Amino acid sequence: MSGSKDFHSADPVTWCPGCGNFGIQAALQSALTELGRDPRDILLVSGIGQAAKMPHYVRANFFNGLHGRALPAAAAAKIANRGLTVIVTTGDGDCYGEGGNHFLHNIRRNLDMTVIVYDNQIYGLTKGQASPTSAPGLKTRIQPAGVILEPFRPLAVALALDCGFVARGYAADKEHLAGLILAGMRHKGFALIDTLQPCVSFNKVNTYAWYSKRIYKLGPEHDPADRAAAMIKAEEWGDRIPTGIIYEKVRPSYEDLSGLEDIPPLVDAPVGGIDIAPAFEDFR
Amino acid sequence: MSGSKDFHSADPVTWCPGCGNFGIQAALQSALTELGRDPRDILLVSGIGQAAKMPHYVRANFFNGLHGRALPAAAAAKIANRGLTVIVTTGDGDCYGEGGNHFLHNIRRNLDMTVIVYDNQIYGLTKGQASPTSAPGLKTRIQPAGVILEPFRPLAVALALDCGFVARGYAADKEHLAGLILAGMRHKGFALIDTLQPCVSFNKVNTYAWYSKRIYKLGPEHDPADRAAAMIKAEEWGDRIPTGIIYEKVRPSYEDLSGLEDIPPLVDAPVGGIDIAPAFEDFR
Amino acid sequence: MRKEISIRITGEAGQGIVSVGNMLCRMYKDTGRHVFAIQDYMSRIRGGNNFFQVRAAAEPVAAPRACADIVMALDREAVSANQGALAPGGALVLDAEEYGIPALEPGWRSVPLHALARDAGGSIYVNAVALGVLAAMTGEGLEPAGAAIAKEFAGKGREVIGKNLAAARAGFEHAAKQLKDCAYSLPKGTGGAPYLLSGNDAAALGAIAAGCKFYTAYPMSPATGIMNTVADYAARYGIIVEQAEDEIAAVNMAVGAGFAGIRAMTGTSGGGFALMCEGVSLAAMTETPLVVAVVMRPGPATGFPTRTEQGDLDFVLSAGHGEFARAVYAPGSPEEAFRVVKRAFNTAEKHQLPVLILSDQYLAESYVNTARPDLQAEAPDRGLLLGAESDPEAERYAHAPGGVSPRLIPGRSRALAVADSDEHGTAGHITELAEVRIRMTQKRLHAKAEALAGEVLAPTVYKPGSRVMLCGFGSTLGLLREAAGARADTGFVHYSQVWPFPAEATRSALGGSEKAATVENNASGQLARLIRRETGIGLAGSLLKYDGRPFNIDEVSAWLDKEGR
Amino acid sequence: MRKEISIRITGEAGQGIVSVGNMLCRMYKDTGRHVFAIQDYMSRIRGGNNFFQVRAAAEPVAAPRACADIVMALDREAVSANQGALAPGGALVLDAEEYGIPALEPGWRSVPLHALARDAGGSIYVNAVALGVLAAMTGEGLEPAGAAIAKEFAGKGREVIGKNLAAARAGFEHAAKQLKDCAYSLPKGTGGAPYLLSGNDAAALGAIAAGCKFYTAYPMSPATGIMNTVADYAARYGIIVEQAEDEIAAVNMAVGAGFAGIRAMTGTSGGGFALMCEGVSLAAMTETPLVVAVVMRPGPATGFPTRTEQGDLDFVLSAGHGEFARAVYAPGSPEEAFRVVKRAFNTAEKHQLPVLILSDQYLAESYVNTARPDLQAEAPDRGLLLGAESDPEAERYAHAPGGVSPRLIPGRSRALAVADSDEHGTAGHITELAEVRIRMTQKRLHAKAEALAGEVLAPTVYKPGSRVMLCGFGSTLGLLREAAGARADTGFVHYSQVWPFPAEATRSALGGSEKAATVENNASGQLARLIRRETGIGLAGSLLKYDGRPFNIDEVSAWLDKEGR
Ligand SMILES: Cc1ncc(C[n+]2csc(CCOP(=O)(O)OP(=O)(O)O)c2C)c(N)n1
Ligand SMILES: Cc1ncc(C[n+]2csc(CCOP(=O)(O)OP(=O)(O)O)c2C)c(N)n1
Ligand code: SF4
Ligand code: SF4
Ligand SMILES: [Mg+2]
Ligand SMILES: [Mg+2]
Repeated sequence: MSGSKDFHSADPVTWCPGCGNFGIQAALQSALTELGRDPRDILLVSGIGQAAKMPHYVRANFFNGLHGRALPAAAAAKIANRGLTVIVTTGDGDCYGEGGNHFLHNIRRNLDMTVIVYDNQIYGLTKGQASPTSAPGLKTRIQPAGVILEPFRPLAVALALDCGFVARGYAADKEHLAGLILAGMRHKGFALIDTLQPCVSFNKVNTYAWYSKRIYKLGPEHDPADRAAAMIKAEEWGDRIPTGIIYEKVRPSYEDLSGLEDIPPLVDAPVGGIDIAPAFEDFR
Repeated sequence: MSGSKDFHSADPVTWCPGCGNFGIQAALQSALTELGRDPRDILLVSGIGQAAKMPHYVRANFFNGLHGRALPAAAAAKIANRGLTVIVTTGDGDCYGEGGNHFLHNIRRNLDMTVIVYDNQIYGLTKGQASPTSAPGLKTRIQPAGVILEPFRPLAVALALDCGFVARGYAADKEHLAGLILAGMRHKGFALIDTLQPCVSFNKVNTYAWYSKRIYKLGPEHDPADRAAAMIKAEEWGDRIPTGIIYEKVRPSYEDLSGLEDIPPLVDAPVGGIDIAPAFEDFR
Repeated sequence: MRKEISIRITGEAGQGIVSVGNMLCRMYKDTGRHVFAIQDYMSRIRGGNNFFQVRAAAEPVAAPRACADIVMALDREAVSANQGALAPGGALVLDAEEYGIPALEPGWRSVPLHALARDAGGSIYVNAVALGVLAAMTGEGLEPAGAAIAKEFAGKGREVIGKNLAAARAGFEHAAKQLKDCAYSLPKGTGGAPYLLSGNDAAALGAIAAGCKFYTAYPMSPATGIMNTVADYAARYGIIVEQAEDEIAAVNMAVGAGFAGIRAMTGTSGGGFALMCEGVSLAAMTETPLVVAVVMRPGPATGFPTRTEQGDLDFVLSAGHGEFARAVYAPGSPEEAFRVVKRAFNTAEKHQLPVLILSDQYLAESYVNTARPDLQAEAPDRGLLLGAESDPEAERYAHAPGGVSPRLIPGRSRALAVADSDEHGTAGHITELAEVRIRMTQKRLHAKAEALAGEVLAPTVYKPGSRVMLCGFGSTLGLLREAAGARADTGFVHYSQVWPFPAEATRSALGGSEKAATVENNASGQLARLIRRETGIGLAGSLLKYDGRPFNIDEVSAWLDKEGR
Repeated sequence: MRKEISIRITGEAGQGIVSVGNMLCRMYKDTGRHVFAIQDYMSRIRGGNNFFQVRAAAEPVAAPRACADIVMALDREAVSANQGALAPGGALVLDAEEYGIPALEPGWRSVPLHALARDAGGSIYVNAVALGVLAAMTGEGLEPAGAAIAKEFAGKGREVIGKNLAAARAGFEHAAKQLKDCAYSLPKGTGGAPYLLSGNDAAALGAIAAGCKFYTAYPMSPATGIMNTVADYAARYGIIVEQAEDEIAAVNMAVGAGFAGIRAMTGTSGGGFALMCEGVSLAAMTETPLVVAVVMRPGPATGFPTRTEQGDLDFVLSAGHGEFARAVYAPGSPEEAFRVVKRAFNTAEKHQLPVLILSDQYLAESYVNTARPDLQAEAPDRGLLLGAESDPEAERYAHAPGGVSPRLIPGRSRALAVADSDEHGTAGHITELAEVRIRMTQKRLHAKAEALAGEVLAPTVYKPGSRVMLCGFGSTLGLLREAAGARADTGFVHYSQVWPFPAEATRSALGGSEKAATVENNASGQLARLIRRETGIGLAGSLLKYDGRPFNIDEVSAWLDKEGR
């Protein structure tokens, strides 16, 4: 089994029937199949939340860490072994709420990893509190009069930080999403794919029906190299919601700049036999 | 003394001679004088760093909290007593590094407070490590080959989050800076003033001389209501660096939306005599 | 007639298990019985297997039984997952046709729960059908069940109530005919404790009653319930409930609000509290009142998000860097939770320091019928505060008895209010001086600890010096009470405040006993170690449980039978 | 001739105090003497008053003296701030004209330090002038001073070295003439310990030697020094040093790197560690090796950023929610720090758990001349790892002796490498089962703790069972050694590993002693409490110091004179 290129996991899925996550799971599996690497060369990293359970359901190496802390763990794993294809599967709360600071600084760090944010605009696993991306007015038990904070704008913030790959996917369009994930994996650097994901249990606003009226795919008229156009598309929300690659630009990656690429993967460096004596001499 | 409108503090200043912070101190004091409120109605909040020592040097109420955590403390103090004029004096490390998540979410929260970020592009108090805004290539003891992360772009991120007041000041131009601070205090909502501040001890790149060649003031041709123009100005950096109000827009504040404004300040609500009996009845 | 009955309703997440559980509690409570109920659920929103187990009795009860006299299985998986929890002589009710279970084992009874629900309007009414069946099986009339339905769905409108009533009636009528031989009826009780409270509800009510005006937290099971209940009442009581971006924000907001002069609180579980440690230390250094509820769940890390443990006692006692005084409460029941939360605010303000309240999922999410507590108890005491008429030069950190300098409120005191996280002098400015450091440490640590020690809540001691003495803290109060109550030679000590530790009271309670042991929902016997450290008394042992589930009274009795001799 | 000399160089931040202090250390060390030096500085970059105090002796020394035989004051404030630290018969050197101090007190000597510096090229050379003066006053030649200058400024080019040499010569010549009567010379020693190491340097070298390939931290005094030194060698040894955006990122990065198969480390002080608690718990749950240096400074909160304390022992012992095994080391010298850090990596990998190293500003930033440690000691042992040829179905969390299942490395093991922060089964997938929980808790907590206990570093015990026994941990080793060495009736126990606690070794070391007391740089006697909890032994007392400064040998002797009878 291990060693086969099958990304099917035997672990029973615990999502609600109809959850948008099933679509993302399928898209991720098909993108991985398309990529063609062995599951042993793939590392899925997540925090905690419904989205963050994904690594259990797609067969590969995985690190299911703390709520909000997927990105630092993923970044370090990539530094340790630059040969791994690192994919982060995280939620809007995980990545933009608890993990917001790591979101900012890992865009700056620009390690080669693909970050899929399952953006259901809600805290699913904890039973329906507002998330950073919840629409103003959304009523929850904690916000009985409706959310009053402006929504977080992940795509615009990523663009503001000149993230090299900024995309939006939709969980119900698996094929398109699979294409985005594949493109993200092929992009050398931090690739953000904010993926709109209906939560059938708690988000009664942003439903499949709501999305299907609004979602459209960016066509060839959109030039992902055009940052100003990208900013407009990143902010388009309401009656029309674009999906696709909003912005792409090749920036030197951390691996390039840190010199990691000039040496064998750190994981292959010997641990024993290090000659520390010369360093001691500097302390004479 | 207390009760006078003098913002001069007797606490001895511990900054290096020539530090840009002296200019910010003077600007803040003059803006406060201009504002005309009693020091007892002013609350200065900071984290830890050189910038964050400011509350000791300007006479008012102050809360000098933890590194990176000025914003949450300030937000809650404002919620507790909306009558206070709340000013946060924080560093680029304090606010964009350790405190990055609070930066994002307090822009969203949009409480009426003025946030002055003393942006010296360095960690001053801890002796010169890179800060989030440090220029790529800057060499430090920890980054001997130079910084390799893309700089954080506070103004662009704030704009991406539709922050209602986004400005850039320069420590050496006290008068102009005082004007920005005053405008920030008068803006009802979260006002960000990223203030370029030479650190004479550790930042040998962004010096007074470096700035004086580049800094210019935005004139009347710049319309702070024009978001697209603002985005361009927010990203202008290099040969020419604009200062002034880059963007301003009145957004409903947290105080409005939460209903805080409809009730007396929470701090005046009686603590005793609360009739909890009716609530118990709901648990029958 | 039996003296008590335990009923377990079980099914998958989404089948309305909690709702029917609550109705069942009300049905018994409102007919004069005492009830105690626990929730056992998985960290998922649909599917899996959850249960709600109600114990009803003529006498007060405050701990679960190991097994249920009736197991009501709402789906197929519930049968296999819960058949082991059926008490001897009990009945397991299932829907054999629906679940495709042809052969019934002894004690199993099939009822067409789902067909009846569909007839009443749909599968979602299966829980109401179950309620009706249970009402019949336990010899209650349909009326109390109907009343419970009306109450449960009060906000949902007539139609919902009507359909649920119809479903319950269908279940009742079916069972009244087909399960006549099931006789699980309970004597009517005198009851008289009308409120059905969980620990989380009670903590929230305590906070509201204490005049808390700002509750801020980041969602985390099993602490979110406190925030939910405060939010329910926020508008009515003029409270701001603010969902923080993370736990660090929550604790720093709570401190900021405390500094600005209002009563503020945050709550979380172990993982979130781990992120708050620095903020706890901040409250100590700035001498700002802070109240934090730590509602424990099994760790490490994410652990079992929806289950219970008492594994964070050690952690909470020393959480936060540096040395400072703190108070740590550990209420033993919803009633104590209400009172202790009120007290926590007083302690935090009078002594100007962090106060931590240890709860756990078991206490937080179990329900017990509770008499109306004395609402006057723990009347608000804000400690020393300087107002608008005070000395304009008053120094915030002036040395004073008990380590407590009068607080200054920004915008409300005549003097300027200051706070500093660095070491500081009496005026709140940064210092580097050794002498100042020494005195300030003595203020924050020694003087305050001494003052706090004078106000420690005495442990509940039952039959001190008994041959066998059980020791526990927090959620196990009811369990200890029942276990010791049933044995002539057994007493207990229960701590609803674990810090400062009541060493003297412990010594005198345990003095003369032959076997003293702790009963702890953890794997390392943290309370036993604490007792040893603070009193020098080495206990004879510990009954530990660390499978994520609460103790039940039967396993404690069994252990006492074996070990308590 | 005196057996030893203590010299304090003091001035404001920015005057090059550390630089001259280092040169002074080298001057004595390279002439065969033993040296020990402490740094005392404020949390500011310019101004204020700092000092560097060197103790040089013919015999090994590893603790500071209370007073200095020579106080060299580089500015006016330094005089008033340090005059109290002048030993009887000592000399305080100042620049009377420059500082405007007309009247000299007895023992004060004026030298035109600043005029000489200006002559040599500018006021910045005042420290070099001071070095020359000191070389003359202590009867050293100018040559050793010159050699120290050449070494100190090796990277700065000829001109800098030349100007410093000129300044030193001017000071030397002036003093040789004007301070002839000052006779503070030391006998030549045999020395032989050529390396001048601080605790931070040693810890960094230990990490490099251990094969650490990733050091990540957020800057925080006094831990930053470790990162600085690792960064100095990063390119040479193929190490990535990554400045994290915050401490939470740092600890989660360290865990992520450990999971991915490399040796990784982070370091911080109490406040940063407070933010890492959840990450420590994560390492425990995922059974990922983690090494964290906790370099203590006085808290709570920001406290005294640049000063010292041993206040976080309790905190570190129980930091992180949930229950799990951990190892906590507390090296007593740079030499021990080097070795213990290497050992920490082995412990972390062999047992797959978090390992914490307690240091403090005193150890981290004091210098001692050190012999070359045995570089072969603590040879890397990575524990059980499954490689490319292993069982493709190997389960990451399979139950195994000592709680240690062989590790899997993503991309390098044949089986898939997994890690889960939830409770999980042997295959690493989320579970809700009670039985699984029990066994996994026993694995992470009981089995590992037992295995760790078998490998605890024995405490250093000197004269066990002496009438007076001193107990300490971490940075106080040298102090205990010297204090006990000077008294026939006094021994000591020093813990360089505080967890698992070596209870047996403690009992046998303290057995027979009349007075056992701890010596702790904190305000609450945390070690004494730990000893009581773990051994039942109630100590006679504690010598506590909590003013942010390290102990000096004289105050310990004085206390022993008084209390040790
Ligand atoms: C430190 C910490 N705080 C809080 C939690 C509780 N928690 C678990 S998942 C979650 C939010 C999940 O939201 P999101 O990331 O949007 O995931 P979703 O379930 O919606 O897919 C929270 C708050 C936790 N596990 N750890
Ligand atoms: C939790 C925590 N981490 C780290 C530190 C150490 N620290 C103090 S100030 C500072 C950075 C200061 O940088 P900045 O905010 O830019 O302020 P500046 O000194 O440059 O004005 C750091 C890392 C701390 N006090 N607390
Ligand atoms: S709660 Fe929402 S996000 Fe979670 S599994 Fe159910 S539908 Fe999906
Ligand atoms: S180190 Fe830099 S920022 Fe700090 S006081 Fe000195 S000049 Fe100012
Ligand atoms: Mg979500
Ligand atoms: Mg800075």
